[in-house]
This record gives sequence, structure tokens and C-alpha cells, in this order.
Amino acid sequence: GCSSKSSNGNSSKGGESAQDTLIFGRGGDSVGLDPAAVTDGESFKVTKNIFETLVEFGRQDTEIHEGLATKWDVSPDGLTYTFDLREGVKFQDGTDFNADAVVYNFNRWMNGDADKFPYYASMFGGYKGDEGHVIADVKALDKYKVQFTLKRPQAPFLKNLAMSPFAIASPAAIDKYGDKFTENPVGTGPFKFVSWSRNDKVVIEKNKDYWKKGYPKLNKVIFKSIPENSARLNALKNGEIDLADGINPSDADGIKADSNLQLFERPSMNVGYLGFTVTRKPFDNVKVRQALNMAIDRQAIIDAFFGGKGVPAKNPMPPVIGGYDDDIQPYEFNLDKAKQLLAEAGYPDGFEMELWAMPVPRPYMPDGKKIAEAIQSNFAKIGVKAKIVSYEWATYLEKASKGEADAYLLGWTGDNGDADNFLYALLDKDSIGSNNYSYYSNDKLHDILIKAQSEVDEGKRNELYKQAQEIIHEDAPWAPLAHSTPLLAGSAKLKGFYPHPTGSDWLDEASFE
Amino acid sequence: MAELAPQQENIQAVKTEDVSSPWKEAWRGFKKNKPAVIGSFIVLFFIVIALLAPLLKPDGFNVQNLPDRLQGPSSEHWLGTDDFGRDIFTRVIYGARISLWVGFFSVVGSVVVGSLLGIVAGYYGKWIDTIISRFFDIMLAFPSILLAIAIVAVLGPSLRNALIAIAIINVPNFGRLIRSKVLSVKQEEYIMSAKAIGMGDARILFHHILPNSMAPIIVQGTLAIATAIIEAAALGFLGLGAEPPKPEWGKMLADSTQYMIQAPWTMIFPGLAIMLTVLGFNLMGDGLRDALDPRMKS
Amino acid sequence: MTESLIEIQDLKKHFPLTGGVFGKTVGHVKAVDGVSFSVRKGETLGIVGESGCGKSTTGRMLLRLIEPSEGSIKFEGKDITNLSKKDMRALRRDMQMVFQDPFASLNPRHTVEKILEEPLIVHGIGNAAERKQKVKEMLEVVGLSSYYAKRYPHQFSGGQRQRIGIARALMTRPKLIIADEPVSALDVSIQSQVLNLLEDLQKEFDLTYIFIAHDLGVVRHISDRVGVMYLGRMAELSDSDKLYEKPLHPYTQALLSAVPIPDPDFKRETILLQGDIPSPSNPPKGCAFHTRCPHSMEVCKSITPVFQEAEPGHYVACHLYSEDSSMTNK
Amino acid sequence: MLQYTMRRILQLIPVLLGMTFIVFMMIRLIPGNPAQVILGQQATKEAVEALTRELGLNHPWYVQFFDYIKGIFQGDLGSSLRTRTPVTEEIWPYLAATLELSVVAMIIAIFVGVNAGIISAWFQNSWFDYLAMILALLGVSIPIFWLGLMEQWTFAINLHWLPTTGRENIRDPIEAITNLYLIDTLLQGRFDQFVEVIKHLILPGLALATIPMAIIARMTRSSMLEVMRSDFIRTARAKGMKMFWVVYKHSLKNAVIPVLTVIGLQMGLLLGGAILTETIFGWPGIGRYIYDAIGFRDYPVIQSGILIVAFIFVMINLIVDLVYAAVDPRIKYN
Amino acid sequence: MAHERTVLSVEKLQTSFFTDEGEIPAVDGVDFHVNEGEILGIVGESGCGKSVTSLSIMGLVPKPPGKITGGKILFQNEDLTKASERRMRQIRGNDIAMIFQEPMTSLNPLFTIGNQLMEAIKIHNKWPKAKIKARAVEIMKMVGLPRAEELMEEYPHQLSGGMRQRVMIAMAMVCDPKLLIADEPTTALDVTIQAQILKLMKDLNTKLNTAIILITHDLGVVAEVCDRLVVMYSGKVVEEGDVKTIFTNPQHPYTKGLIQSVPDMRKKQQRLYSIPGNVPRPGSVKEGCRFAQRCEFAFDRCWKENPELYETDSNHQTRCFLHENKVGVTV
Ligand SMILES: Nc1ncnc2c1ncn2[C@@H]1O[C@H](COP(=O)(O)OP(=O)(O)OP(=O)(O)O)[C@@H](O)[C@H]1O
Ligand SMILES: Nc1ncnc2c1ncn2[C@@H]1O[C@H](COP(=O)(O)OP(=O)(O)OP(=O)(O)O)[C@@H](O)[C@H]1O
Ligand SMILES: [Mg+2]
Ligand SMILES: [Mg+2]
Ligand code: NI
Repeated sequence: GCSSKSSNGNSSKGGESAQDTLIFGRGGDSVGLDPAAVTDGESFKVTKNIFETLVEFGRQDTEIHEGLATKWDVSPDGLTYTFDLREGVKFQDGTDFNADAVVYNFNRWMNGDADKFPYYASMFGGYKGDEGHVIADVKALDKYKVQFTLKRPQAPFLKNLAMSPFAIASPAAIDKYGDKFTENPVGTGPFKFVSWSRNDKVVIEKNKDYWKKGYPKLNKVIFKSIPENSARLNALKNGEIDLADGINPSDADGIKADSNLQLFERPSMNVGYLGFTVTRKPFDNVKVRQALNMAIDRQAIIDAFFGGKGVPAKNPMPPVIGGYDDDIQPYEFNLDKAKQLLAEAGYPDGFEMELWAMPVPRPYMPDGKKIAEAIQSNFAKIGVKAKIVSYEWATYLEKASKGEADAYLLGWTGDNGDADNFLYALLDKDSIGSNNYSYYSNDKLHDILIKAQSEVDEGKRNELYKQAQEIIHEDAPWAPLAHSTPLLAGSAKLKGFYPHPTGSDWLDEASFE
Repeated sequence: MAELAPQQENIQAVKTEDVSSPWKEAWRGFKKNKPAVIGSFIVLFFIVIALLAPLLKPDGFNVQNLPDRLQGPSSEHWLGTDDFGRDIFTRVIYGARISLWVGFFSVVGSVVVGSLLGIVAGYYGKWIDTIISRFFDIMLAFPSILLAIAIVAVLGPSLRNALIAIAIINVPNFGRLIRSKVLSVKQEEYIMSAKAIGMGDARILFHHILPNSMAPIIVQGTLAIATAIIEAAALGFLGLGAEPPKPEWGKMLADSTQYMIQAPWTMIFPGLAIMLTVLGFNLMGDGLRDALDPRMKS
Repeated sequence: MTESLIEIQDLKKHFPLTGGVFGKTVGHVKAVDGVSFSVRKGETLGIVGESGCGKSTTGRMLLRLIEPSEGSIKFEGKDITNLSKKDMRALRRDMQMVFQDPFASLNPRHTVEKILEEPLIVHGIGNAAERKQKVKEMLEVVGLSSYYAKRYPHQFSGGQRQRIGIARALMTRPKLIIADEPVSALDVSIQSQVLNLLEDLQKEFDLTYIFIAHDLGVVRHISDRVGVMYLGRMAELSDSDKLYEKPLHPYTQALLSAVPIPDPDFKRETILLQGDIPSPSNPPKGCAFHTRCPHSMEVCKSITPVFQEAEPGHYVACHLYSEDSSMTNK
Repeated sequence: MLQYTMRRILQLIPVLLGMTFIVFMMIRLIPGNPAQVILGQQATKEAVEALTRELGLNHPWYVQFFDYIKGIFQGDLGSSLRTRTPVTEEIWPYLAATLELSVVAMIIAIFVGVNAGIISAWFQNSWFDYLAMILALLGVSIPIFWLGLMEQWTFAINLHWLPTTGRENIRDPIEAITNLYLIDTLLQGRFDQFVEVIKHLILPGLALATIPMAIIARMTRSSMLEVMRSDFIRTARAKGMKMFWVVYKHSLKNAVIPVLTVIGLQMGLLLGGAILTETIFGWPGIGRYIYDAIGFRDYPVIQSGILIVAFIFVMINLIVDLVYAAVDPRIKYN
Repeated sequence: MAHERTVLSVEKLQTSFFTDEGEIPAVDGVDFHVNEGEILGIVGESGCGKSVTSLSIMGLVPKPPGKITGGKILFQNEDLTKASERRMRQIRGNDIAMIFQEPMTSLNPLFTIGNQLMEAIKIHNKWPKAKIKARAVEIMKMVGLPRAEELMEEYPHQLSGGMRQRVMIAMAMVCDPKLLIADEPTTALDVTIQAQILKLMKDLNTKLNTAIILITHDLGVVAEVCDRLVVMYSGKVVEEGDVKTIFTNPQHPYTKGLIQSVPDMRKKQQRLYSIPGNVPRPGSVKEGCRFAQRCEFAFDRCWKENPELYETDSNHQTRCFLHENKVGVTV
């Protein structure tokens, strides 16, 4: 068994020469396996391999590539999208994939509600009948041609379509399983669903009829929940699993040194930050916010708690995203200046504050409490006495979103690799009450962000976002901390595994030597 | 009336048995109990280092030095450093303050509340007893650690709230103990004789029942400090105890798990500290039981 | 004859037995089931009987340490059955109790001084200095050196503790002392010390005793009158000499014949009773003794005999004596 | 006896109702909306509101409480808010995992604890006695999460003898029938898997067994010492009985009564208190299940989970009481 | 002083307990003997070492802290203080049986009467089950227990104190022992029940000719059933002799005091005689006669030297200097 000796990962049973089962250890279980109905990364991690979307992201970026659609045309006004579908694709239950299936899926979602298909509304502005709903109509032009008509241009429309929640599921299976579809997912992807024991493991196996010949290479994948990071790494070291995500940055060196293991870095598409609730004193004072920005030694924190695998952040979105403003001069780590600013703001002796620390590790922030401790000690040097406060995750989010925190650690992972998904979602005044926890509101910024949403021209759009980032930098509603590089570790024999920035990875090319 | 004259006492007997209260007697028994003395020394040791911590390490427990992180034990850092480059020895001795504080005050809390409820239930009986006893039953039917977790979740994780949660989950233990003790002391003939001389309820309660219920409370209390320290550490371990950067032992352990392989000292020493302290209290409690519990006396 | 100090009428105590789903009362232990007697000033009334027959319960009810279920208690002519708790507590100054177990009846955590002082504090007698003085005096009275005042009960022997118990009862100068088996736990040689002490104190302080015991020799020695109890009832009550020399009740007869006499030359016929004492929760119908009585008759099985005077001053509850006495009485 | 059992079960109802009420109120006092947790940090406000309505969490608490109680009497413990599966369906695998672990731990604890206690009492003040009691004292003093970590560090990480997490060899998953893997593997005749299951049970089983083992050993010893001083033991010896039989027949049966209480109590504690062990050893058990549910504000799971654990706990105590009657003829439950 | 038909003779027996407070000589030089078929009474105040003496004979002194530190216990010329545990097991229950003071706690509450009774037979006899059972029923009938067959299936708590003591006696008599040691067998019982049990023991003694050591503190019981009497005080025998002789002519001041301090039920004395003071704790008197401090006749020598047992008559000896020269024969 997993008894240690077999760190080559071979099964104790049978004598296959090459391993063809991948055991993927992860921190938590999936909530459901109907991608449209869930929001959590652990669910997408599985569905990504069962389902496919019309267009797909790149192997390790968020560029748009062909997926179930082989070709698409956009009308110049940006209101009509016509997709040519891949022919000869079958769902795993044997039914055909075609334009009707696509229409069926979109109708299912747009006729749903926030409870059933939560992501749909946030990406397409609501459901059928809602005012903000972007999609006016989806229709099959012929067996392999689908046309989308939009009410208004939506710049990130294609990127949205590439997101896991909008993968095309088998209409026959949806009808057959009804509410239980989430436990019996059927898509067109490289793997088909086998079994799921809750809180423990999900098993998927090779889809023999997968349209991409020769893929997948693996015969079986088991997603195994091992909540504790260290336990997961131990399991990997013991050869009980082949791949582990959520590796503590601190373990990176150890893994690199281990010839049986290899380290994977997930391209970063996130930001971890310290948010200030700008409605609370003294954080309503921009100088205070800037001072605190200057008091944080980002590099030291990254070295210690991101395992050095991260970039100090100066903007509220990561550099991989289009529109990133690299010209911005970061707030330097300068305690004297910080003190001076504080004095200017009227706090020469500093003040007392609560510093909220996340209780759980997230990809954008491996260990909130530790980072808080480091920041606390930074702040102490400019006379700001921070008391670290932590609640359980659910409580934390609720309280922080109500603006009860002075300053809180949080972060964001991009859903679709679009700037709008960062700047508008997190810092626009429209988002106050949802994800704008710092209650930051700037009308000028708002105008820019709204304009950018319907700007179809890439260049102009990026320019707008750069302006936005300048405003935000100046107002400093956050102290952006880092763009972390989430780490994975796997058996040294594992090949063809490419971690994806969104957090859900294709496993079709993965194999063992 | 020969035998009415004061009796000739046995000369030797008088000498050895000078005036000695049951407490003194217990103390004498306790002193003779070697394990108990060892236990007391361990406890005393931790109390002393807890008190002296600011003198031993005046810079405090939060001197971060990130470049020095996860260093093994050395002459500079006796027990190594943690992931902030903080001296683990310093944190362990400051941690003693926290654990002892939580252990002691949570037990005081549960003793006070538990005794109150227990006395009322035991002395007045009837429906009050029924209600209180049912309440204890309910509390005891809960898996205690889960209950503590839920309480901390309600109050918000912090050291104070962990202390409150531990105090709450231990209330029924003391309540029941006191109740049964009150019930049994109530049956003692000296209570009957107190009544017979016309003594009122309150005086009986405070002069007779309570002092005679003290011994098991002290014993149980000492042992409960041991459990409370472990429970506090468990909550800390689950991230529901002391807020950072407080050097709570359980939290230090939790932090250490990710460095188990590269820096096992971060795991070994806080755990050892918990075990020793708890052992000390347990030894002391056992010794006190032998010394105070007349049942064990031959 | 002098007036009676305490008088009880038909005193009963039924302890409820609980059971069932909701702790209902499913029966009663008839610990005391109708006892009447009176005690004259200055005399000693002995009460004997086998274990569990209700002697202690009766004694405690007199002080209302246990509330009677039925019946009345008169102390110095005043009905105290329904006296308020507070008044009753005050009254206990005049009636005190000495307990059987000298080890259990003294609070192990109090010094002798404190134990003896407490009755005075409770009844608000004297100031601190006076109380200390009284304690010293009383210690000497019961034959202990006042040097012992600071000691704790566990440092005394059984006999000495019993002296302390007696001293405590005497602190408030009561009129009546109920002694519940005060010598049962003591060795023979110590027992006679305590008995002598009790007798001396009676003279000195003009006390009235109710003396509960199961040792018939001891009771005869100390009592003026003796009552014999059986299963919660008084079987016979009379002048001590009369009772011992000419017992009327078959139970008393058997009891007396069963007591071993420390005289190897003394020979007599022992009446061996059959079987054991029935349980007070389920006493036999009719005369409670009929199951073991060598003279049992038909009436005994159904009708409870009345406790009445068979001879002047000699009361008995037995059908053997009921005809003539019932005629004379009614 | 039957009547007594019935009465005890009837008496349980107010306790369980009281518990349900306390849990119900308490978890609703925890700030945080389940809908928000389920939908995640990035969900929209509308989605959260819609889900709140959908889950019926917008009703006043007494309506929710009443519905829940009504459900219980119909055998419905509610459905997990997160997975939408009825708790009754979902809970068994977790419960089974914990049961298997606790029972194994308890068997180890009883076997070692009782025998160590007996031998210590029999040879009071011998070196064995001292050693056993020192170990027992360490056993009650050691925090089990630390013990678990040290075990892992020693046996799994450094020595590579035993696996660190889970219940089975992940590569060779066990087909669940009863979810008690020891039984399942045997039913399927998979001896290799059975061995695997045992390997996985050893470390968490030992960690979990430590405290009850120590407590049972101490309890057995003191109980035996007390019994061995009693009159009837003297009687047995006066008959000329061998010490071995005096110890194992006359003393043990009497001494076992207080030990039974401890065993019952500890078994109950194991069930609810295995969270730490489960956390460390990645054991998919009920403690972890409830703990996670607290994190997700999955009210029905928390309520019903705690209720079930408490129910088992009180049932174990009831069984212990009934076993008393079997052991001790003086106890008549009527 | 070996008698012809002596069953047991105890010579200079010393048994001590080694406690934290030091050595407690609970039995400190006890000499007596039991003849075939006689009932020997042992009286003495509480704590004087009666029970320890009987436990020493049975080899059942709790060890540690107890230990026989000296003397001999000769049972049929075999010194039991030197016998192995194995040998002692053969003797216990078979040759010497014992019953205890507390009938309530001396039976194991968790086993049936039958079980415990048959066990006593099984230990010493390899009989078939039916025979064992028959013997058990027979012996139960012999001790006057009604419903013997039914009682076999009952548990001790279902029996009254008197019945339990009968069971204890049955259990002791089941292997026809040569000697029965009864340690205060009736102290916990009521007078009427005590009379029944004493009668039973006397009957067994006459019928089966079993020698009995009856330990008691009730002189009445002694007078009623015993043939000879041993009076103990503080770990030592102070007087030994015929019951009649001792009662009519007690020699030791303690025995005298003891007999006089018992109130006689037959008449009302004016005042009881009483011995002043308390029983010394064992080991507290290091020098001289242990009774000296309570003795009204004590003279200088009594405080310094320890008297021996002096024979005052044939079959009557006492440990008192007052009698040293009366006959002058030391034992
Ligand atoms: N509090 C009580 N509850 C129930 N039954 C009681 C209570 N107190 C006494 N009894 C019962 O009442 C009966 C009489 O008890 P009591 O103590 O008066 O007897 P006693 O004659 O003093 O016996 P002893 O000689 O053993 O002291 C006994 O059967 C006893 O079991
Ligand atoms: N296990 C023991 N440890 C220490 N001392 C003991 C022990 N057993 C008995 N003793 C002491 O030995 C002395 C004799 O005790 P023993 O039981 O023989 O007295 P006894 O004559 O039978 O008294 P009683 O009439 O009360 O039964 C007592 O002083 C007692 O304190
Ligand atoms: Mg009584
Ligand atoms: Mg004895
Ligand atoms: Ni494994």
C-alpha cells in the first residue's frame, strides 16, 4: 500500500509496469460536480476534466483558444457571436454534442436563479428577464452552429465563456438525473465520472471515446481530500499520493531537494492585500493609508511566508492580466517616511488598531495569521499598535463585509483573467456591500471602470484600466501585498502536468514515466 | 466521681499528636508523597519561569528576525527559532504564563459557577435540583470539545473566549461533584447534630457543608487545571485560542506542523512544555487526593 | 409524680418510596407507625428495640429534625408540632441530642473549642470571652482537660469524643437530652465511663433523658422507665424493674431471654424466635409481631392490638392482654 | 428491566430536546450566513440572498426550530445546506469511520488498561506497578494532538513504517459495504486490504487509546485495590482459593463496575472528541465532519451531528447501566 | 504447655504492621491453645489484636504492610508460620475455617450463594458436580437454612443478616474443618438473631466436635457458649483459663474491671465500675505493663518491666506481677 517504501507510487496490487493512476491530494472536497451550480475551486478542479467549454483558456494562461467551438465570429458592434462547433464529439453517456446541447445548457442557466447557478448572474449580469442580463438570445443556427445575441457589448464575454461554470453538460443526463446531476456529472471531457465519497475522494477514469485522440494518457484520477497541508505533503512523501496542491511555501526547498519529488508553480493570477475600511477612523485619512503602505516590508514577508515564490504587489491586480500598469511606482518600505506621513495626518505617536487576519489559507495568502504577525511587527515600528483579530472564515467574511474591520487581510483570485474581474469587482463603488470590503468609493474611478466594461477595443480598454490603477494607487484603499505563486508538488515521475492560473488544471496530458 | 477528673493522657501520644488541623495533617501527608512533591516542583518551576519571564527575556516574546527563521537549537537560541526567527525558549517561557493563566482562571470560573449551582441543587433539592441536574445532564451529553469549539465560534476566537469556553464546559463537572458532596455531607451525623443545636441553614451551609466539601474541590480543581491546559492547547491547536502573536503552546504546536520535517524542534518543545505542566498538576492532584480524601486514608 | 416534660401522641413517620417513570411514590417505609409516650421531668426513659425498628427516627422527630407525618409533640405543655422553623430552632436550646457515632457526629474540620462554642453562638449566648470560659468549664465537667480545646476530633479516642458530644449537648443547659445509642460504639470499659458520666450529669444539671439503645443491660441500668419498640410501634412500656422482671409482651419476653448474661452459672430457657424481622416497608397485617410470635392467635393476623395500660403504669400492645384492659378502659 | 430501559429512554427525550435547543440557538448566534459560505467569497449579494431564501434561513428561528423538531419525529434530520443531501443519508460513512477508530482504540485501551491495572493492584508497589502507573500518568498528561504528531514524525516520517493519513490505501480503494472497513474487507475476502486498514488504524488508534488506556488502568488498579481489601475477598482466601482465581474471578468482577462507567464515559468522549486525532490523521470521521460543518455554518449537519453523537453517548451510558444489572444482581431496575 | 488433645497452639506470636508511622506491633507475644472439641473465647477491647491474631493463624494478614515477626503457630504439630502459601491454601477452608464479623460484606455480592458454597467444596475436593451440589444443600439444611435448593440460586443481598451468617457458617463447615475461627460472628446481629446463631454454633460444636475459637467483646456471649477464655489487652494475652474460673475469680485487674463494668440486666446496680483512661495504641507503651497506666494496683515495677504469664491455678494463668509469687510457675 501506501506504506512508505513504494514512494515510486506503484500500486501494491497487480504488476503494471507504468503507473496510470494519478492520485491528486487536495485540501478539501468538492461541493458539487455540476460546474454551473458551484462556485468553489475544489469543484472546478474535478469538473474541468469531465466537462469542456466552448472556448478554452491556454495551457497556462487566460488567452482564448478553441474548445468545443472551433471558430467564432464577432460582429463589429460586439453584439453577435457566432460559434462553429466541433463535430463528432460525444458526451460520455453516448449522446451527441451539438448546437442544441449548447442552447439547452444556456437556457437552463438563464432560466435558473442565483441559488441554482450563482456564477451565471455574476458573469452575465443576471438571469433572463433581469435588466442587467447581457445575453438576449442563444439559438442554434444549424446542427453545429450557435449564435449568441447580446443586449450590449461585454468586453470579457469570451473569457467568461471559457470559465469552468459554463461548460457544456449532457442534456440527456441532466434530464435523467435532475437534482442529482451534481453527483452524476456527464460532459464531453477527457475523463468520466466514476464515484464520489464525500469528504474523501472523487474518482474519474479515462473517457475512451474522447475526441482528442491519444488522450487522456492516464487511466484513472483520484482526487483525495487531505485537509492539513502538512499531512498532505507527508502523504506525498510517503508515496500515498502523486500530486499535492496547497504546498506550504516553506516546504518548497525541501521538495526541491528531494529527488523523488518535483515542485510545480501555478502561474499567479491573484492578489493578496491588506484592505483598509476607509469609512473608519483613522483610515479615512489617505495619508494614514499611504503611511501604512510604506510601513510594510513586503519582500521580507514574501520571503518568509510565500516561500519567496511571489511578487510584491503594487497594483490591485496581477501583472499577467491585460491592462496592468507597470509604470506605477510602488510605495517603498520606508519607516521614516511613513512616520512623517503619520505625523502629517495628525498621528505623530501612531494609534491603536485592529488588524484582521484570515483564519484559513487561501492561494493568494498562504497563512493570513502569520502575515498579520509580521505586519503587526512592522507597524509597531511606526508606533501603530495593531491587535490581531481573527474569526472563523464565515464570520470573518461577514463581519469584514459589513465594514467592521479597521484593516483586514484578504485577496482575490481572478475568475476569467480580466481586469474588470479585479478592479470593478473589488474597488468600484457599485461593489460596496459585495466585494468592496473597504468601502472605497471614487466617482472618477467608477466612470472609468464602467466605460471599460463595454469598450471592445483592447488597446483603449487597457488604457482606461491604467488610469484606474493610478487613481487607486494614489488613494491607497489597500496595501497590496503580493501576487503569490501557489505551489504544488508531485512525484518526480509525473509528466505533462501544467498548473493553470485559475486553479483548475487539465490532466489530459499528464502521465507517468 | 473519679473518672470525671481530667484524664491522664498517654504521654507519648500527646507529644506526637500536637494540635494539628486536618489541613495540616493533609499537608504532612502530602509532603510525604514523593510523586506529589515532584509534581509540585514541576508546577512551581513553571510558575517561577512564568513570573520571571519578563526578567529573563526583557525584550518580550515577539522579537522577529525573519532571516534567522527556523534555526535549530544553538547556544544563542537554546530551543531553536520559529518561522519568524523568534526564540522558541523565550516563547515557551512566556507561554507558561498563558497556559497557567488560562488553566487557573478557567477552573476558578467553573468552580465558582459549578459550586453555586451544585450547592443550590444539593442543599435545596426538589425542583431546583431537578432543573439544575437536567441542565448538567444536557451539558455533559455534549461532546465537550465540540461544545467548546461552538462556544468559541459564537464568541469569536481569542484567548479570553477560549478560557470562557473551557470554564463553561467544566461547569457541570464541578456542579455535579459539589452537588453529590453536599448531598453526602448533608447526610453526615454532624450536620444532624448542627441542626439539633438549632443552627440555621445558612450557617450549616457555610460553616459545615462547604468546608467539608473543599477537599474534593481542591483535588478536582487541581486535576481540572491539568485538563484545562490541555483543552486550551487543543483550541489553540485548532486555531481557536490565543490571538497571534501570543505564544500559546497549542498554537505554537499548530504552527509547527508545517515545519515538522525541516524544523522538528518547533514541535517538540512546546509539546513537552504542555506535557510537563499537565503532568505536574496531575501529580499534585493525585497527591492531594491521597492527602485530603479520607476514603483513601487507612 | 412530677409533670411531664415532653409528651407525644400517636407519632408517625412514613418515608415515601419512589419509583416509576416520573418518580411517583409507590409505597411507604413505615419507620414509625404510631408511638405515644410521655417523659416526666428528671426521669430517664429508655427505648430499646432491634435494628431498624424506628428508635432513631422517633428520637429525631422529638426535636423535629425529621418532620413527623402525623401525631403531636408537646414540650412543657406547649404543642410544638407545628411550630415555625425559626421558633423550633430557638426551642432546641432546651432540647439537645447526643448521637451514636462519635466519629461522624463531630465536624472533622472544627476544633473542639469551635464545636462546643457553636451552640452558644447560634443561640446568641454570651460574648466571645464568656463563651471560651464556658467551653473550658464544660470540658472539665465532662472529664476532659481544657488543654484539649484547640484539638481536632480525630485526635481523640471514641470515648473522649463521646464526651465532647455530650459536652456540646450540655452547652446551652437544656432540659431534655435525647441520647441516641450514645454508648453502642464504645468498648465495654469505656461504655461504663460514659454511662456514669451521664448519670452524674443528670444529677448535676437536673436533666431529663430519653435514652435510646439496643443493649438491654445498659438500658436497665440507666432508665427509670423503658419502652420496647418493634417495627415502628411501641410494644411495651413500663417501669424498668417491672418490665425486666415481669415482661408482658411475648416479644419483650423473647428479647430478654435472648440476651446473653455474663455469668456462666446462670441458666435459663432461651425463647428462640423464628425467622427475621419483617421489612418496615411491608409490615405484616394485624399485630406486626404475629409472624414470629410463639403465642400468635387468629386475631393477631388481622387486628392491630391497641397500646394500653395492662397494669397501672404498664402499657402493652398485645391481644393476650386486650380483653380485660379494653373493658376496664372503655 | 424492559420497563427500566423504556423509562430511561423516555427520560432521554428532555435531555436531547434541551440539547437540540441549545445547539440550535448557539449555532445561530455564530455570525456568518451559511449562504455566503456556500457560495464563497466571490459570490454576489443577490445570489446570497436568493440562497438564504431557498434554504429557508429567512424564517424566524422558532419556525425553523419547530420545523426541525417536527422533522426529527418523522425521522428527518434535515439536509445539509451545502450538499443538499439528507443528513441521515450522509452521516453514516463518517460515523462508521469514527466508530471503527474508537472501537479499535477502546479495545486496545480496555485490554491493556484493565490488565495493567489488575497486575499493578495484584503486585502493588512492585516495579511493574510503578512503571505502569508512571506510564498511565504520562498517558493522561500528554496532549493527544502532540502525541499524534510525534507518532507521525517518528513512525511515518522518520521510520517510514506506517502511513500517515486516511483509512485505506488510496491506490487500492475499498468498496464500501458497511463502511466499517475492517468488516468490509473481510466480507470481500480481501485480506491484503484488511492488513492495509489495520496499518492505517495503528497510529490514530494508539493516539486515541492513550488517554482511556491510562484512565482505565488507574481506575482498575484503585478499584481492584479497594475490592481486594474487602471482606468477601478475605472470605474467598479463607476458603483456600488460589490467588489467581481470587483476582480474576472474585475481585475483577466487583472491580469492573466503576471501570465500566469509565469505559462508557470514555467511549462517549472518543466519539465526540476524536476531532483532534481525526484532524491530524486525515481521518474522515464524524468529529471532523461536524467541525467542518461549523466552518460552513451547515446548521442541519451541526445540529444533527451533535445530536447523534450525544444520542450515542447517552445510549452507551444506558447500556453501561444495563450491563451493571447483568454484572451486579443487587441492582434491580424497577 | 502442650496438652494432649491440642488442635492448635499459638506460641509467642508477634505480628506487626509496618506503616509510615513505623512498626505497629498489633500482636505482641500471644500464647494460647485450643483443645479438640472445645469452644475457646477470646475477649478484649477494640484494637487489642484479636482479629490480627486470627488472621495470622489463617496466614491472611495483609502483606504488606503486615508481617508475622515471631513466634509459632502449631497446628497438628505443623508450624503454620513456616508453611508455604500452597500448603496454607490446603489448610484454609479444609482444616481451619473462618467466619467474619460482617455477614453483610463477607459474601461476594455478585455470585450466587450456591456458587460460593460449592466453590468452597470444589477447592478441596475433586468431586463430580452432582455430589458437590448435594453436599452444599445438605450443609445448608444442617445450619438451619430454609428452602435450601432455592437459596442456592439467590444472591447474598436477597438474604437477611442472620441468614447470611448461617451461609457463612455453612461455608466454613462444608469441609468438616478441625478448627473454626469465628471473629465476632454476632456483633452485627440483633439480640434475637444472635441467640439463633449462637445456638447453631454450640450445636455444631457438640454434634461435629469441631473446635471453635470465638472472638467477641461481649462477655455475655462468652459466658453463654465458651468453655475456656483468653483475655487480650493491647496485643498481649493477659489472662487465660476456664470460663467459670475466670468469671468467678478473675485475676488480672483488667479482667476484673471488664467483668465489673458490664451492667447486669438482671438487677439494677447503683453505679457501674469503670476502668479509667483509654486503650493505648499498639506500640505506644514501650516499657512496663501495658495496663499499668489504667491499673489501680500499679506499682513501680509495673512501669518498668513487662510481666510474664503466671499460672495461678491449673488451667488459669495471668500476666500480672501481683500473681507472680502466688504459684510462682512461669510458663
Ligand atoms: N430518610 C429515610 N428514608 C427512608 N427510610 C428511612 C429513612 N430513615 C430511616 N428509614 C427507615 O426507617 C426504619 C427505621 O429507622 P431507624 O433509623 O429509626 O431505626 P433504629 O431503630 O434507629 O435502628 P438502629 O438500631 O439500626 O439505629 C428503617 O427501616 C430505616 O430503613
Ligand atoms: N492493615 C493494617 N495496617 C496497620 N495497622 C493495622 C492493620 N490492621 C490492623 N492494624 C492494627 O492492629 C491492631 C489490632 O487490630 P485488630 O483488628 O486485630 O483488633 P481487634 O481486636 O480485632 O479489634 P475489634 O474488636 O475492633 O475488631 C489495631 O490497633 C490496628 O490499628
Ligand atoms: Mg438508630
Ligand atoms: Mg476485629
Ligand atoms: Ni495508504
